[in-house]
Amino acid sequence: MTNEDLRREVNDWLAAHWRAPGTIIQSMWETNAETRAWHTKVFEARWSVPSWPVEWFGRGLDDEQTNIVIEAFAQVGAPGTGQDRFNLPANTLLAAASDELKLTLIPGLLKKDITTCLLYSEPSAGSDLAGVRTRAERDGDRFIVNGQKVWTSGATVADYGMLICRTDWDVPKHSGLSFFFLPMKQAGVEVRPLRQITGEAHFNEVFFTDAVVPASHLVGGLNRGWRVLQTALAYERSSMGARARGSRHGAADDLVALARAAGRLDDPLLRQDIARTVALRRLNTLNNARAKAELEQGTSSSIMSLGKLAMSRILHEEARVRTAIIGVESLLAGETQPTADDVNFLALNAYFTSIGGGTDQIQKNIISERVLGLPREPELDRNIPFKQVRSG
Amino acid sequence: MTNEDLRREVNDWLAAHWRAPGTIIQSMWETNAETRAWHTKVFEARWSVPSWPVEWFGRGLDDEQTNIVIEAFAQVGAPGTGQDRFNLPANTLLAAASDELKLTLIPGLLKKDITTCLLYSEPSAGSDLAGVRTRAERDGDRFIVNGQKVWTSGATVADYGMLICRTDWDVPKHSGLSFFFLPMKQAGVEVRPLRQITGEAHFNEVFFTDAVVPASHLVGGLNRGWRVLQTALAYERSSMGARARGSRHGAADDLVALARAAGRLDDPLLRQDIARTVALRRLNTLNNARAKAELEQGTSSSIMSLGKLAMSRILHEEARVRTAIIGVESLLAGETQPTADDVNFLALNAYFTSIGGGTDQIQKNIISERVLGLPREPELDRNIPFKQVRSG
Amino acid sequence: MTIATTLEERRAIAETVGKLLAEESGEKRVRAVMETRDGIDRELWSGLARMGIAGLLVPSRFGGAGLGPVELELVAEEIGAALACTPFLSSSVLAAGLLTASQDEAACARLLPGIAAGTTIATVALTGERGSWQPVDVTVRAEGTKDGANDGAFLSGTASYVMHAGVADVLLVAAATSDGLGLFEVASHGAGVAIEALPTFDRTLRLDRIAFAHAPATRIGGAGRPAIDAALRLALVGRAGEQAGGARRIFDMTVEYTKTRIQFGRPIGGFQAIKHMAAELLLEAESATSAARDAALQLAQDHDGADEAIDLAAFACADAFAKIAATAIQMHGGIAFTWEHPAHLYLRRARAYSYLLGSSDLHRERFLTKISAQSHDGSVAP
Amino acid sequence: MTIATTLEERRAIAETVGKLLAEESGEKRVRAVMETRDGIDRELWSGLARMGIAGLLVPSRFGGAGLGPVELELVAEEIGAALACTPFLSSSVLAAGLLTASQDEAACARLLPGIAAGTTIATVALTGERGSWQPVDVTVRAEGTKDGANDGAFLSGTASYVMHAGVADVLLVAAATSDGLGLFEVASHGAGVAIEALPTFDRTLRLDRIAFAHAPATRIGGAGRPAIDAALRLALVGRAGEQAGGARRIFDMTVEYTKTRIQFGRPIGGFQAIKHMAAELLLEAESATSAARDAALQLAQDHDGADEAIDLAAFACADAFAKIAATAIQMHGGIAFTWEHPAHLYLRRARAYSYLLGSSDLHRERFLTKISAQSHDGSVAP
Repeated sequence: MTNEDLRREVNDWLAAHWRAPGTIIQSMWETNAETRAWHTKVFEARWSVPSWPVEWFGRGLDDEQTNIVIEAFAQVGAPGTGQDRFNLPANTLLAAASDELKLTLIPGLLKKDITTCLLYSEPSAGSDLAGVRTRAERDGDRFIVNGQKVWTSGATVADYGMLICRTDWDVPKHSGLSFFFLPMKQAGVEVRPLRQITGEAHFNEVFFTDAVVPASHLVGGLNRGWRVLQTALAYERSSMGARARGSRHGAADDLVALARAAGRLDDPLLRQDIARTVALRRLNTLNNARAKAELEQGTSSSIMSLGKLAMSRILHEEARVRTAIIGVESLLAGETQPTADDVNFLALNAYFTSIGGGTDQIQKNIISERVLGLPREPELDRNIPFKQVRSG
Repeated sequence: MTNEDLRREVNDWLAAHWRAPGTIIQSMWETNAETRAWHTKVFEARWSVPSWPVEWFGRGLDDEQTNIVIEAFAQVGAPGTGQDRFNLPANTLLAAASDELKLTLIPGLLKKDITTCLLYSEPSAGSDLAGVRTRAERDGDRFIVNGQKVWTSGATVADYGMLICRTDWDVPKHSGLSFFFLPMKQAGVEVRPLRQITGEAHFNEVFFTDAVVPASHLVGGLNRGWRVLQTALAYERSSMGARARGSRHGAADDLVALARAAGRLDDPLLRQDIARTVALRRLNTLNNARAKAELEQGTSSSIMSLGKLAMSRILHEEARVRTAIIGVESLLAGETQPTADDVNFLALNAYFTSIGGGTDQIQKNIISERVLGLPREPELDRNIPFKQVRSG
Repeated sequence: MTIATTLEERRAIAETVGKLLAEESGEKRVRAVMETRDGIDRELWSGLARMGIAGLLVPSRFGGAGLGPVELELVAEEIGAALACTPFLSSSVLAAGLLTASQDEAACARLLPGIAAGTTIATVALTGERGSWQPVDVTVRAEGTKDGANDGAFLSGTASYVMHAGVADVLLVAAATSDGLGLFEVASHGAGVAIEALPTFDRTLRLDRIAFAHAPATRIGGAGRPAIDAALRLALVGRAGEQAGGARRIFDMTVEYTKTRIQFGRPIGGFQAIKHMAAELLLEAESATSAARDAALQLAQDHDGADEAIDLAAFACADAFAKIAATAIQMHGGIAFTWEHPAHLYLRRARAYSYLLGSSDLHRERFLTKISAQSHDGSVAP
Repeated sequence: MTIATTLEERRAIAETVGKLLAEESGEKRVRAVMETRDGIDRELWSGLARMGIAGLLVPSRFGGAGLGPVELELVAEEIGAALACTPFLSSSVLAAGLLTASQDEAACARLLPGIAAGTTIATVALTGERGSWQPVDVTVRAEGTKDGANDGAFLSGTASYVMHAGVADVLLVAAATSDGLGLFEVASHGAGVAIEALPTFDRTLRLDRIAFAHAPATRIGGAGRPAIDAALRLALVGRAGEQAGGARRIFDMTVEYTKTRIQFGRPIGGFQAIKHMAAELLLEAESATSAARDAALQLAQDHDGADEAIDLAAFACADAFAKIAATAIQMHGGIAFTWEHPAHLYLRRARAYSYLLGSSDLHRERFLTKISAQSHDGSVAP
C-alpha cells in the first residue's frame, strides 16, 4: 500500500465515521460511554495501534505511515489512534505479558472499556522504588497481596492497577520484584483519598489486605518486575516534561496578562522576571522540538530526559514571578479570589512536578548517569538480601 | 594581679615602647627588620602570647585578662600580641611538638624572625587532603622527602614549611600521614611560581627531590599527622570567613560608589541587586559577631563554620553585581582601566575563596556533618591500605 | 519605655513562652484553631496574657511588662516557630505600640490595661486595598474633627489587610485629616463599620477589609505619622522574629527527618544533594536570626542605624523564611506534599509574611536609599 | 540571499570547519595568537577563507558562498567552541551583512569579493562610548554629505568597542547625517582616523576605539538604519552560535574531567554535588543550542517571530554560556584556577560576549516588549 493510498483510506474512514466531539475524555484515568463507543470504532477499524503487528490489533505500519494516520486523526481532532505511542498499560502488556493476558486486557484498554491506575510508590519507598515492601505470595494459581501504596491517581474508578511488589525477600532489592495487573474492584483493596497541600485530593492511598491477583496477570515473569517498571517510568517522565497542569480558574496562566491586569507591566524588575520565565518555557518547547527532530533523524537525543527537570524549574520560577506580580494579594485565596487562588495553587502544585514521578534530585542523578555517563554512587543496599536492607 | 593592675602595666609598657608605626607587616608570610624588632620587644616583655604558660613565653593569663592585653594593644594600633589566638604555626607547635622543637622554633615565630608556608595540597590531593602522595622516608635521625606540593603562598621566602606527607603506605589513608616543619632553604626544595587565572602569581608549586627534614621536626608523632592538620585547617577556614582580598586599584570595592560613578545608582534592577549584596555582607558580619558573643558566653556556636561558605557567596554575588553595574566596560582590563580591571579581577579571584582552603562543596559536607550531624557518605577508600587506593 | 533585662532574664522569658507553646499550641491544636471561625486560640492567649506576653510592650503604669524590642523579638521567635494563632502581632505589638507612641495618656489609660490583660483585643487599620503599608496608601478620611480635638470625628473609606479585625474589640485607624494623618479609635461593632473577612491563604492568620461609612470615631494623640512609624518599626521587628523562629523550626524538623528517612538503604541526610541543601539553609536560618536580633537591639538602643537594621531584617528574614520553607518541602519529598504534613503550614506563613507589612522589594529599596545616603557622605562604607 | 542547503550539507560544512579548527586552532595555538599584537590568526583565517567561511554570507555573484543564517550559526558553534581568533564575526558577519543589506551594488562589488577571499578585513563601527549598540548611542557625525551622495563626506566623533579595527583594512561606520543614520566607508589608515587599541579582558577578542577628525568617507547605500538592523540580526545569531558552541565545549571538557579526576578513591563525577551541577548545566547547554538554532532558522525563513527568537537567543545563550563557564571552574577545583588551564579562557569569552552587541537585560526588555504586544492582541499566548 502506498502512502497515498493509506492517507486516502484513513481520511475516507474518518469522513465516514468521525462526528463533532461531544464529551470524549482524553485522560488516561477516566472514561465514559461516548469515549468507549468511539474508541471501539477506532479499534475495530484497526486504527488504534497502527504500527503494531496485524495479529495484535494493528496494521504493521512503519513509522512514516503511522505518522500519516496520526496526522489524519489530528487534522479532524479525533482521538483514539497512536496508542502504540502513548497507551502505557497497553504497551507494557504488548512488550512483556503472556499472549493470554494480552488477549484478555489489550482490547479493553484500547477501546477504553478498561481504565488503570499505577501502584508504584509506598510510604517507605518514594525515591527508592526498588525498595517497595508490598508483598505478593503465591497461593496456587493466584497471588495474595498485602501492603500499601500511595500517590495513586484514579484508584477509585480503575479496573486494574499496575502493581510493583516484592515476591522474593531473600535476594537483592532489584531481583525480588514482580509486576502485576491487579483487579482493583475486590474486597481486599481499600482506596482512601489523600489530601494534598493544595487542599485537593487527586491522589489516593491504596491498602491491600489479602487482595487476590491471578498468576496469569503477572507481567514480565516472576521476580523480573524491575525491568517492566523501568520502561513504564521512562514513559511517564518524558510525558511530565511536555505538559503540566494549569490553574484552577485560568486567572494566572499568562504572566504578561497577569502583570497587565495588576497594572504592573511597566515595572522594570517584573519585566525582567517575566521575560526570563517566559523564555524558560519557550526554551523547553524548542528543546522538545529539537529532541523530536533528532530522534526522527535517527540521532539519539540527550534532550528528552531533561524535560521533567526543566518543567519543574519552569513551574517554580513561574510561581515565584506570579507571586511577585500580585504581591500582597497573595495573602488571599479561595473561590472569591480567583487570581490569588490560582497564584497560590500553582505555587504549591509546582511540587507535584519537582517531587512526583521522581524528585528533581533523582532526575539529576538519572541525567548525569544515563546521559552524561557519570559514575553511579556507591549503593549500600544493592547486593544484599532485601530482608537485611534498612528501612524507615 | 588584679585586672586594673594588668591594664596599667600593659598601658605603661606600650606608652614607653610603642611608637607610630612605620612599615610593620601584618602578613603571616612576610617580615622585615622593623617588624622583627618590634615583635622581639613584645616577645621579651612576654606580651606575645599572654595566655600561654609562663614556662612557654607567656604569662598564664585567663581569657578575660588576655582580652585586656589585646584591647590595650589594639587601642594604640600595635601588633604582636594575641599570637596565642592567631599564630597558626606557633600554636600548632605548642599543641603537638616536642619541647626541643618548641624551644627551637617558637621564639623565632613569635618574634617574626621565622616565616612559614603551608605544604598541604598536591595536584592529586585537592579536596581529598588525606590522599597526599608526597613521601617522607626515615634515614637515621632524619627523613628524606620526595614529591610535590601546590598552592603554597610565601614559599619563596619561607624558612619552614608545614608539611603533611605520607610515612606509611600500608595502612588506611588517614593513618599513614605525618606532619613536619621542613626547612625550606635547601637544595632538595625547588619553588616554582604558579600563575593564577587572574594573571598574578601569588602561589607556588614546591618540588621535593631528596629534601631533608630532621626527625626532631616531626610534630604530633609518626603517622599521626592527620589530627595536627585538622587543627590547622579549622583555623584557616574560620579566618577565611572573616576577610577577603580587596581589589587591585580600590576602584570597585564599594558597590554603591561604583554604581554612582557609573551614573546608574537610579537603575531599579541594580538597586535591588546592590541592596541584596550589601545585605549579604552585613549578615555575615552580624553572624560573626553573634558567633563570637555566643562563644564568649560559653554557648557553642554553629555559626563559625559558615563564614567561609558565606564569604564565597558574597564574593561571587558582588562580582556579578559589579559586572552588571559597569556593563560593557567589563570587556576591558589592565592598568589603564582600573575600574574594569578591578571588576574582572574580583570576579576571577572569587574562586580563590570558593575553591581554595576546601571548596564550597567540601565546606557544605563539613557543615552538614559536623554542625547538623548528618551522616557521612560511604567512603570507599577509608579502610583499605593506601597503596591500594585509586588516584588520578 | 524599656526596662532593661539581663541576658538570663531574656532567655528565661523566651523559654517559658516556648514551653507553654510546646504544650498548648502543638500542630494539632494549631490545625484545630485554624479551622475555627475566629482563627485565634483564646485559651492560649489567656495563658500568654497571664505570663505578661500580651502586655510585653505595655508600660508598667498601664499594667504591662514594660519590656522592649529585644524581648519582643525573642518571644516572637517562639510564637513564629509554633505558628501560634494569637493576636500578638496585631494587638500586643501594633496596637499597643501605636497607643504608647501616640503619647495620648487618656487613650493609653483607657485601652492599654485591657490589651495587657488580654481581655481587650485591639488591631490597627493602616493600609488600603494596595496593601503597601505606606502612608500614601491610606484611603480612610476623617471629617468633622478639629486639630487635636478628641471626639466628634467620623471616618469614611476602606482599610484592608487588617489583622484580626473580626475578633477585635477596638479598631485603631489611620485616616487622612486636614492636618495630615491622624489616629482614631473606633468601636469594632459600632455604627458605620462593616467588617468583611478576607479569605486567607495562611489560615493561621486572619485578615479583614473594613468599610467605614461615617463611622463615629475618637481621635488619639496629635500627628499620627510618628506614632505609625514607631508602631511599624516594632511590628517589623516582631515579624522578623516570627520569621526567624518559623524558619528555624521548619529547618530543624527537616534536618531531623532526613536523619531518619531511609531510602536506598541509608538515611537520605547522607546524600550530598540533601546535605548541601541543609548547609545552605543553615546559613539562611542563622542569618535571619542574626538580622532579627540586631534590628531589635538597634531599636532598643535607639541607634541611628535602627531603621536600616529593621529594613535589612525585614527583607532578609522574609526571604530566608520563604526559601527555607520552600526547600524544606522538596527535601522531605512526597510526605510534605500531603495536607497532613506541617511543612506547607510554614510555607503558607512564609508566603503571607513576605507581603504583610510591606514587601521585600520595598524594604530593599528603602535600605539602599539609606546606605547610599551614607556612602555619599563617606561616613559609612557598606 | 540564502541558497538552501540540505541537512547533510549543513552538517558537512560544520564538520569540515570543526576538523580544521581542531587541527589548526587548538588551545596552544589560541594562546600563542592571543599574545600577539594583532590577536588574529591569519594563517587560520586563510584556511577558513579557502573553505568559503570568510564569504559564507556573501552572495555568490560577489564571490561568496551565498549561504544564510542557519549555516552561519552552525559554523559559529564550531568557531566559538575553539575560541578561534579570527575576524569572522567582525568581517564576515557584521561587515559583509551590512554591505549586503545596504543594497549598494558598487560598494558590494568593491568590498565583498575581498572579504569573501579573506584578503580584505572589514569591520563595523556601530556604537559609542556607552557601548549599547543602540542607534541613540552613535556619536559619530557626518558632514558635507548630500542625501544619497556617495562621496565628499567627512566624519567626526568617536566610535568604541569596534572589533578588530586595528587589523582592518576597511572601516564601515554608522554616522548621524541630516537624513538620519548613514553608513560610510573609511580607509582604516586614512587621514583623520586615529585607532586606539582597548586593553581587553578576553585576549582572544580585540577591540578598538576610533576617533574620527574630519576623516574623508564614502557613503554607502541610502538610509542606514535598516541595513544596521539586518547586520545586527546576523551578528546576534553568530554570537549566539559562538556562545552555544563555547558553552558546549567547556561543558564537555568539564564532564570528561570529572570522570577521570579521582578524589576520595573515586571519580569526582560520582559525587552528587558534581552530578547535579552537571545535569543542570546540560539543560543550559542544550537550551542555548536550541535557542541559537531556532533564531537562525526563523531569520532564514524570514518569519515574523524572527526578532523575538533572536532576542531570546541573545540573552539565553549569553546567560547559559556565562553560567556554564563559571560553574565549570568550580567543578574543576584548583586546577582551573591556574592560568595554564583553559577554563578561564572560556569564562573570559563568556563575560565579554555577555555585553558585546548588547546586554542580556536589554535583550530581555526587547523580548518582553514584543511578546507583551502580542499578548495584548490575544494573538499569541507565551
